[in-house]
Amino acid sequence: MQPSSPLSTDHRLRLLRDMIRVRVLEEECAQLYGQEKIRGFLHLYIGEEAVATGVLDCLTDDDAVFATYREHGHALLRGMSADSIMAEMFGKATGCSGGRGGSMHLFDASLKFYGGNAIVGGHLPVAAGMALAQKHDGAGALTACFFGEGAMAEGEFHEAMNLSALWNLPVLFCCENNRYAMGTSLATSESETDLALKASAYGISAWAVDGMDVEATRRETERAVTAIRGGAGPIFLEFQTYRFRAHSMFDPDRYRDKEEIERWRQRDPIRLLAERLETDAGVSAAAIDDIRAEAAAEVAAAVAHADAAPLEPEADLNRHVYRREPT
Amino acid sequence: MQPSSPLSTDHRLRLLRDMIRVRVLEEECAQLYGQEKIRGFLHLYIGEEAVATGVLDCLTDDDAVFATYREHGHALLRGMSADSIMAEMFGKATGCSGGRGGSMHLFDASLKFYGGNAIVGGHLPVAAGMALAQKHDGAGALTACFFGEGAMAEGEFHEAMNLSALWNLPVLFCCENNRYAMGTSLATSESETDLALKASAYGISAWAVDGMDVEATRRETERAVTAIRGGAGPIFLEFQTYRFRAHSMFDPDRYRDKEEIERWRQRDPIRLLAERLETDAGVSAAAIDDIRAEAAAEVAAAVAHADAAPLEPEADLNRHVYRREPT
Amino acid sequence: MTEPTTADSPASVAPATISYREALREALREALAADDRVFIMGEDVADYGGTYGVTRDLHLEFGTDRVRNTPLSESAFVGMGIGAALGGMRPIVEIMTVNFSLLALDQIVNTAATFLHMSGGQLNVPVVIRMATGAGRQLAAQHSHSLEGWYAHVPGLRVVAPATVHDAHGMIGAALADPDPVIIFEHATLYNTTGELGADPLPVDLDSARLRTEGDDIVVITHGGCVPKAVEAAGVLADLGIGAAVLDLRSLRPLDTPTILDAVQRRGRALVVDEAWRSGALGAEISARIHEALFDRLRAPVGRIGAAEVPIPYAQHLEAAAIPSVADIVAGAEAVCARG
Amino acid sequence: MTEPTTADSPASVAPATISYREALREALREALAADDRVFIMGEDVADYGGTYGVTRDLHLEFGTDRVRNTPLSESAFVGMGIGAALGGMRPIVEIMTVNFSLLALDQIVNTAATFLHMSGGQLNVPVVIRMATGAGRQLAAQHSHSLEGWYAHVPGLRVVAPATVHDAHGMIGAALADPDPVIIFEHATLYNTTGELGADPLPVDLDSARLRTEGDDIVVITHGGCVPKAVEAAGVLADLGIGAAVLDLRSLRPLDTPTILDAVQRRGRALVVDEAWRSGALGAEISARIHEALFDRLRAPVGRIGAAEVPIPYAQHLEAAAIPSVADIVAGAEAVCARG
Ligand SMILES: Cc1ncc(C[n+]2csc(CCOP(=O)(O)OP(=O)(O)O)c2C)c(N)n1
Ligand SMILES: Cc1ncc(C[n+]2csc(CCOP(=O)(O)OP(=O)(O)O)c2C)c(N)n1
Ligand SMILES: [Mg+2]
Ligand SMILES: [Mg+2]
Repeated sequence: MQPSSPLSTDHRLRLLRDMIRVRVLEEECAQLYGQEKIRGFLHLYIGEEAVATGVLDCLTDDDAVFATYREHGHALLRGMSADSIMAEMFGKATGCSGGRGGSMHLFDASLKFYGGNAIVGGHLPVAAGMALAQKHDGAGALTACFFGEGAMAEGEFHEAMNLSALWNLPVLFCCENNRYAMGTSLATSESETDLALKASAYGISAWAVDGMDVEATRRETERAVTAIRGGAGPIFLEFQTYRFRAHSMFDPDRYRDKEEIERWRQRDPIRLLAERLETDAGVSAAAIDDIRAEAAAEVAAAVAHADAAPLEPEADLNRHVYRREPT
Repeated sequence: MQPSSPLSTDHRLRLLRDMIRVRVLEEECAQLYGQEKIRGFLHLYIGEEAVATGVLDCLTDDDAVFATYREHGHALLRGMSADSIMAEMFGKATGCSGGRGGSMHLFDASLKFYGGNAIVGGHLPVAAGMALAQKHDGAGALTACFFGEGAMAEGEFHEAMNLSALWNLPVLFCCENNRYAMGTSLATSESETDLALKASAYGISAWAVDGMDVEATRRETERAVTAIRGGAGPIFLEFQTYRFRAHSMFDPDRYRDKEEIERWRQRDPIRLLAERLETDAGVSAAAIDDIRAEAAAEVAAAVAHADAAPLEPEADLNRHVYRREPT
Repeated sequence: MTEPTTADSPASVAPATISYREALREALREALAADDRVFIMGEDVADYGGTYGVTRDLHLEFGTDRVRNTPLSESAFVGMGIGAALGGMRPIVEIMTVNFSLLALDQIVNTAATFLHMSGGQLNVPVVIRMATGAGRQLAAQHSHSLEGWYAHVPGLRVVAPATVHDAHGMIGAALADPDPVIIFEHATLYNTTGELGADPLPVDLDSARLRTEGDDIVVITHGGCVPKAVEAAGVLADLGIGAAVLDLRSLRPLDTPTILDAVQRRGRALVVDEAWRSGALGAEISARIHEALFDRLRAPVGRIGAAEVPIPYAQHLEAAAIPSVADIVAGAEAVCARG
Repeated sequence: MTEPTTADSPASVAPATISYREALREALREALAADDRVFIMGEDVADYGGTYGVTRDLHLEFGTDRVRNTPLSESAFVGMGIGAALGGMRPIVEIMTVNFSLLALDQIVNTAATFLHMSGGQLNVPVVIRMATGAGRQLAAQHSHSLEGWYAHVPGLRVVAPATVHDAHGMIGAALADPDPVIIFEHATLYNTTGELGADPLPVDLDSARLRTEGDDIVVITHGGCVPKAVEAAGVLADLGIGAAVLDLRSLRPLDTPTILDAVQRRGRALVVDEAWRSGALGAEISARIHEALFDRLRAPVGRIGAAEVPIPYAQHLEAAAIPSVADIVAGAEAVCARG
């Protein structure tokens, strides 16, 4: 067999496992939503796993990560335990935020994982500010900021891009272009649909990446991260991807046709990599099944944990509004 | 003498007169500010007159106009009387808004002159909405929206550009690039300083114009207006100009050097056209002096009017908060 | 402008029970049919049907120019609503949730609310802005706040909060007929509530408060999503021997002060209930007005219930604890009555 | 962290009279000198010196990385302040005028105020945001509003309004030392006021109200730009035989309720003065709290003065008529005292 990937088989298997862990976690979330164990808005990443997986694989512990409300995968791969994530979605005391945040607001300060942000576009300036602190610090860390293509119409995108470029900040802008913002297609939301072109109008490097191919997302992120650490300033990557599920559990998904979804499902990032691993690295289907089983066990344990976990006492409602409690 | 301009001498003289009227009005305003007859913020357009003059010369009565707080010239040339403008700046009852608006908020509904807007960038979406109404109306009117280059960093610029382009609205975006936003130079406010390039990232036509040459501003506006009326959608023009005075009467003007100002003064738009008219159309210096005298008389009359005008009665303070007065 | 009643029109079967959501949709449909200048604009108002399903399928009937999807650009599409209104149209702008309206607040406060005054009465802005508000759906701190009191602070705006199917329907038309900017707050928990509208609903005004239940001992003054809770609490209070009238403010700006004061004066006791954070909510204004006007007539100080002073949490029990409950209202009314 | 006093430092000549503007600048200078993590960010804070001249020349001393001019991008640079604070820095963000802060309100309300709670106590946001507020300079409706009551409504924010040179100086340091977001409101008419600071100014806290004048008959409760007016009014009232204490709130969130209630209880009479539009201003909250707590101790209902409910007009006489004046305060206090 020829090594057709610059990555070792182990590394590729790790990427596969990452994607599968996210997929399995979220498929369970969908079930749990049906059982009303998870409530509120729940946004699944299913179909888009290659993006977070490839990007996060290139970061160090010192880097910072900002994501949207579609962030369970990012949280898990950044290192948060499935227990903590699941308990948070259950609204339990052992959740990362004691149930105050829920599905849209996962945080872990120790992992420099800054949410879980549900104002579309709102976290871009915050991420740029983090990058400003990193630049001041001078230790070479960077900030990866995920957002959907829909966010690019917001003024906060524009302002954050301009300022990041102007001040040459170490931010990687990771646009998860899944073609829709809720029911609004890219063509009805952006006058210029070539998003990398649009971003390059801020005078920064920007390019498009196949967001269904985790080896591509990893490779291109590596390239970008290396450039940023070398002082190139912000870089914008457009990851072309697709969500297989509805926007949220409330979405009747009436704005796109089934064939389109089917076409994209053919490029399921997990299948794509699994097939390649079978073909060019001789990984057996059984080995992949094992990964799945492991992931299922991890998630099952998380559900059991979350189910058993206590609720935050109502008496603690008023905690965490101020770090210095008012006198 | 060769006709070196496609415009008739009469037309060129009209443009010259327009610029001189604005200049003379504003020079008087500066004096009046010193005398504390005009208060608050006063932003002079001196040096930039060729922009409003050329643009407004291309519009019809059905078109709509939005400007910034630096809008005395636009108001005058759109057809508001110097009396009404001056009285407004004096805070008098015969001012266009009974003194409620002041220098930054001149309005005339009958002339479709929609201010006088002092939130930088805030009027761009409003102008786009006006254009949406015009498009719905189908009568071929357009909206001209003036703003400074500083406004381009605001999110509202971005959102308004995208929506105007997406919906193919008849808006002429007139960027008055005078190189500074208060004390902030273009290079420290925009990562991409080629503003027409930046605007073209929205997928619209955009080009730069010599903003000190009124024949150029008129010609390029004509070109743009014709295209917009033909259905081209929004167009962005960058008028490269300069303010000879400080940002406002409060500004100590410590952020640019005198030579730079001097260099731009060499291209004073009034002198430029006056010299041309003398050289290639044989207009005498005396004829130009007459124009100046006429303008001075107009302004003197306006000052006399404003001085004599009554104050809005204090009892009317609460008027005009609602068109339908609360019961 | 009621459409001719036909057997297959849902609103025609009187007294039909319809949801608050449908009542809004029906009013929007009538408005679009009656006046070519009316159009709807907002995120996902077309195919998606609106985040709360209010505008569903209207685009099929009126086209996507009149039921117009916008990109994620709250400031621009609100500003464009203002501009289109100045240009002679009658825009109805939908903002998904009050938290997102902060992105458009500049347009609403600095432009829509000021233009008429700054122009000396020349330029009125007949824009209608609808948005969902409030908690109760476990959407956490970036989707659950109650900021209608902020809007009610701003001269130049009219602010209403329909709490019934009838008002949901009627306020759309009334808002469109109004020459000034009107902000309509729809509490997110009301969309699925139902009521009777009838074939020919009476027109409603935007200015008056209305009693929802009678009761001689105390008046509970509230609005929006707290109205059903207050009505339920009044039932409980009746069983406890306390007659509680519920006054639905309906209009948050201007406040219908005469009706408020009259209702309080008759009973000598009042409780104000507001889902916003207690400190600085609209409820404070109402309390202050009552004390100022009726100091000598009050049998007890006006009671006041608001949300806990925390960003609204996700977990069901914490969210429920953070906002006024039926039990809170009952206890609040009892406490006032116990005072005097 | 007071710098060593040297003969040429203006703050060193005690008791030197300096302006509110200079006091702020001096505190900023001290903060920049003391802590490398502190930086200033905002429109025209460098060469231009800040729209009200507060930061003038600090960039010459500390460089433009630490006194950092931003483009016109209120939402982004406030958001970046939040992000930099999360990243370990101590940003001081300047917004030119409260009206423009509406463009950044999403960042302040939806992010700065919620992060600590939504993250279960993990992420505090030590950002300081300064802005000018209020009318009195004929800047008309898009530059003159008083919205500090809005900010004071939001849990998660601390809101202060220094009214004296001493507080202007001390609150900068106290705000920087605070682990939570602090919003500092500087009334535009205060910048030129002067006072004594002394060589070693006492530290100030962010939480307490303070009496500015003594008086036994009534307490006038106010903040910011109305404090000097209230003090002047107290002088007039003294001549009329009415002893008016002036209580400067200093902290708008949290309110120092014990001090407020104590001051009212001693006198049995209170007048609240707030430059914001009367309806729904912070003054309403204060009035409501007092009535709730001291209903039986009040000799008269709490009086309340606010701005006329109009966008602030340009013309001098109209602007003056729109906002509370010394005469209004005198008349308001007399009216309360006449009641009981
Ligand atoms: C400011 C704001 N406006 C609207 C919404 C409602 N909303 C939530 S997600 C979403 C679509 C976002 O699309 P995109 O940025 O492409 O991300 P995706 O959901 O596709 O990952 C919208 C409109 C919001 N959360 N915030
Ligand atoms: C939203 C907002 N932020 C800040 C200001 C204060 N301000 C007034 S004018 C100005 C500079 C604007 O520069 P530019 O857009 O280039 O227009 P110019 O004044 O040069 O004509 C600033 C910062 C404002 N009025 N509005
Ligand atoms: Mg998307
Ligand atoms: Mg400029």
